[in-house]
Amino acid sequence: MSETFTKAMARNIFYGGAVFFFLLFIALTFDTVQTLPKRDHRENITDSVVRGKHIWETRDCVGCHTILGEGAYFAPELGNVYKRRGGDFIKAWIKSQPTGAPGRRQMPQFNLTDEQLDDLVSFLKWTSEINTNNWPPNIEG
Amino acid sequence: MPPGDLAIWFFIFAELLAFGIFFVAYAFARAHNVELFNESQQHLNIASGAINTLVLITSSYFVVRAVAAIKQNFSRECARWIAAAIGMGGIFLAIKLFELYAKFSAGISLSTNTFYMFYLSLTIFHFMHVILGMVILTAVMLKARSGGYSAKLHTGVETGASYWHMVDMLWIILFPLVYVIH
Amino acid sequence: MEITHKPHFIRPCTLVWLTLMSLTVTTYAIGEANLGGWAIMLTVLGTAVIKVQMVSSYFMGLRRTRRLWRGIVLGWLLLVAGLITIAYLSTIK
Amino acid sequence: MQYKSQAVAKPYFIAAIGLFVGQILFGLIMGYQYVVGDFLFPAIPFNVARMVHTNLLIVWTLFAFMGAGYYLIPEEAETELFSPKLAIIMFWIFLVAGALTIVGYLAVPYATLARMTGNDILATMGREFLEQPLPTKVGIVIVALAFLFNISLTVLKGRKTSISLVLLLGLWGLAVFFLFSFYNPSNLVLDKYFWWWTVHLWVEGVWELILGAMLAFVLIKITGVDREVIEKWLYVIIAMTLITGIIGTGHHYFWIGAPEYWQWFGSVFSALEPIPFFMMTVFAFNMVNRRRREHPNKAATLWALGTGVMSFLGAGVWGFMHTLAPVNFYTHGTQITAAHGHMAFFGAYAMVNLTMISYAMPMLRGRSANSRSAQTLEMWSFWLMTVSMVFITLFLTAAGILQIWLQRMGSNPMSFMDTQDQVMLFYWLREIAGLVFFVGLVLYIWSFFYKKGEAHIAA
Repeated sequence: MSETFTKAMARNIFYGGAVFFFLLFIALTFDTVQTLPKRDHRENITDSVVRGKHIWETRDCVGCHTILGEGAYFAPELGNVYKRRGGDFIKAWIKSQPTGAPGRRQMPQFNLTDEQLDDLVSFLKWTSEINTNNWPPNIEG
Repeated sequence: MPPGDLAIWFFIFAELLAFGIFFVAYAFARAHNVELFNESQQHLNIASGAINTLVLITSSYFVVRAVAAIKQNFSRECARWIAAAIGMGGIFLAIKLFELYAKFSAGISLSTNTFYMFYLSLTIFHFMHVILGMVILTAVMLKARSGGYSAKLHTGVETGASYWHMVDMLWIILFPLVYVIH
Repeated sequence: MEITHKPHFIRPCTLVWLTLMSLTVTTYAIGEANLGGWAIMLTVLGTAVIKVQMVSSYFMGLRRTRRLWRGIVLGWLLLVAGLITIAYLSTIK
Repeated sequence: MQYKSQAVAKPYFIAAIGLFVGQILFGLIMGYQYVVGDFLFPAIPFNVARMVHTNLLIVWTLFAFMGAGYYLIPEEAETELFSPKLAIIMFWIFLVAGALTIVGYLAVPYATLARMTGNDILATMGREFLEQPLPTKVGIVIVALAFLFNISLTVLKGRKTSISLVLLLGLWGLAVFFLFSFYNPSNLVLDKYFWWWTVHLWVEGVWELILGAMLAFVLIKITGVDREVIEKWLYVIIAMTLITGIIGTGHHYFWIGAPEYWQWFGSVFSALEPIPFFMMTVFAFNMVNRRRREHPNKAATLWALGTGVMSFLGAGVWGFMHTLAPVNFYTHGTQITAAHGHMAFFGAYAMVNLTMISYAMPMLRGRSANSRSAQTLEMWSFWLMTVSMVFITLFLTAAGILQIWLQRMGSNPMSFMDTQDQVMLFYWLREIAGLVFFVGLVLYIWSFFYKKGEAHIAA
């Protein structure tokens, strides 16, 4: 590199560039937060959905499953599971775990009450209605 | 060596690359949605885009005169030319703000459609570069005014000038691409 | 004593400035007339390419430097303009 | 070692390596659960093993970062550490808190742990990588602040070099962006949007400043190249990192409910993210080629060069592969992501930590380098770990491509579990590569205790 390219110049580019792009990021975030209500249908977030998310978190579901593609890749995507399987199947499935089939992946038994199961289903139903730009590519997730 | 500090050229090339990708992305996004782009383009204010082009080209010319002045060791004259260029930058920003204000009050946002996403992203991204360019020019002007440059030592002036010309160059492509060609 | 006569690049730059201004007016006229089609598209894009090349050669002063630097800017310009052209022409049946 | 107080780095490095072993052991458990699903069930379900695997990774990286800070800051600032005692106290607090957290994960069901630790007061748990109970999260903040306080004051009273400034900036950023882990809105979209402010702005933002500073420090020491040159490169690299990486966050916003324009911003800027990693590789090789001294620690040099290459491959190439929105539409949430995650994290962060430890540990033990035979052993461990990580990545990539093909393409897609059965072969191969990796890690540790052969190289 040339001698005219000084450390001070490189430092200025670093500070200038970081501030510039962070401001741009904040501006885009501001726009996103303004736009989100049209995409996430937050008017449908009932108390049941809120409780359902809490159950989702406290059972560490994301440690095996993905939701909207984020999480572990050990078990199926659940962002669209409501559309794939429907609420009754989901509840019956959770209640019947673990399958105990030898050598197969096992899901723990979480001993959820009927009310908790309903909450979890309403959370998954609300999640399946988020506008995700048509992801996943098909119903299998 | 190109005029100015080599570091600014790394920066300039990075900027050209980023804008270049955005321009090409615009063109291919349009190819997928020609009707929408052509229809939305009708609502842009071509006059304000054109005036802004004239403004930026003129300010670039002023910067050229500033470089010429410092090469003759005329610090004050150099500072005055840069001040004029910054003034033109201010006019650009004002016109752009009017244009953007009109769009925002019409309820247009990044999510209106793909065309407006590109229109707003490209013009605002460029707008921020104009501001950054003005900041750099202001620093150069202040130093020139206090006699910090001379005919022998004027890399700083050329550095600021190169960045400003790049901002101009990008607008020269942006204007026809987004406002005119359909 | 410093040499204080005017640098030789001012006159060509003034001419370039005037040329750029008139080319911009041309582009504006085409836009206001709402003209379209591939010939117009190529004309307007070609005008932009020439303008950018003028700014980089004369205003930035790259024509007085090594070929490498001019080459990078020109290469970028032709690549971007070329891809834009391909994208536009691909929509014309 | 030029300053007495640098010695506090030693327990940090030892703890880091210890936790690294734990991470790999749990990785092997998970890898085996991928092929024999009911392995260790219900004692250690997969989600618990994964939590331990990823959290140990974060914690050992933090230990190594702090150790690096305590080691290099006094040397850069040319003064003793502000408070070595505080550093030792914080070490024990962090170690105990970390160990208790892991025990908590393993001993009680996660829901019980959540109830016991006040998750009902402020719910922050159960989100990927941020599974830690509230007290642990608060503990991380306290330890991080005490650490920052300690090294910031050290820098303030001593020489202020660019390396220490960049390191401080990175570490302060680490602490600041961690605060977003306390924000957990009930709206999943907002939750995910700001969750990335911790996760992405860490690993593709401020952590890269730490990485750059650590690498620059080691390169100055082992090559003897002029500080001005190295620090200039450092600034250029981290400038490109933030210029591309901040807006590059957008590549996580394609499919989580955020507006469509993120597909454009995210694709364009993250497509440029490999540039700083490429520059880092060029930088490392360039500096080693221009070296002005022959440092006896050849192993540390190898690790430094390896960091450049592997971070470019893992973060740069494997990241670019699936970062464009039209490609990511199919690869999002598949084994492709896992492949990228493994090689990027190992190549960038695990390796820079090992570089630092490899350089600093002999110094901390009163010699400038280990004996030649010990170094040969260490270089074997380098190649075993690096090559097996390449294979892990390749097998996961193959599994990912097949998974996408069967599950997401075509008119008659397979279900998730049926697809998993089809890619089983690659999971077996990955587990074997993982075992080789573990052998490499054991050799690495052994190289510290290896006594046979000629004497260690004096300081």
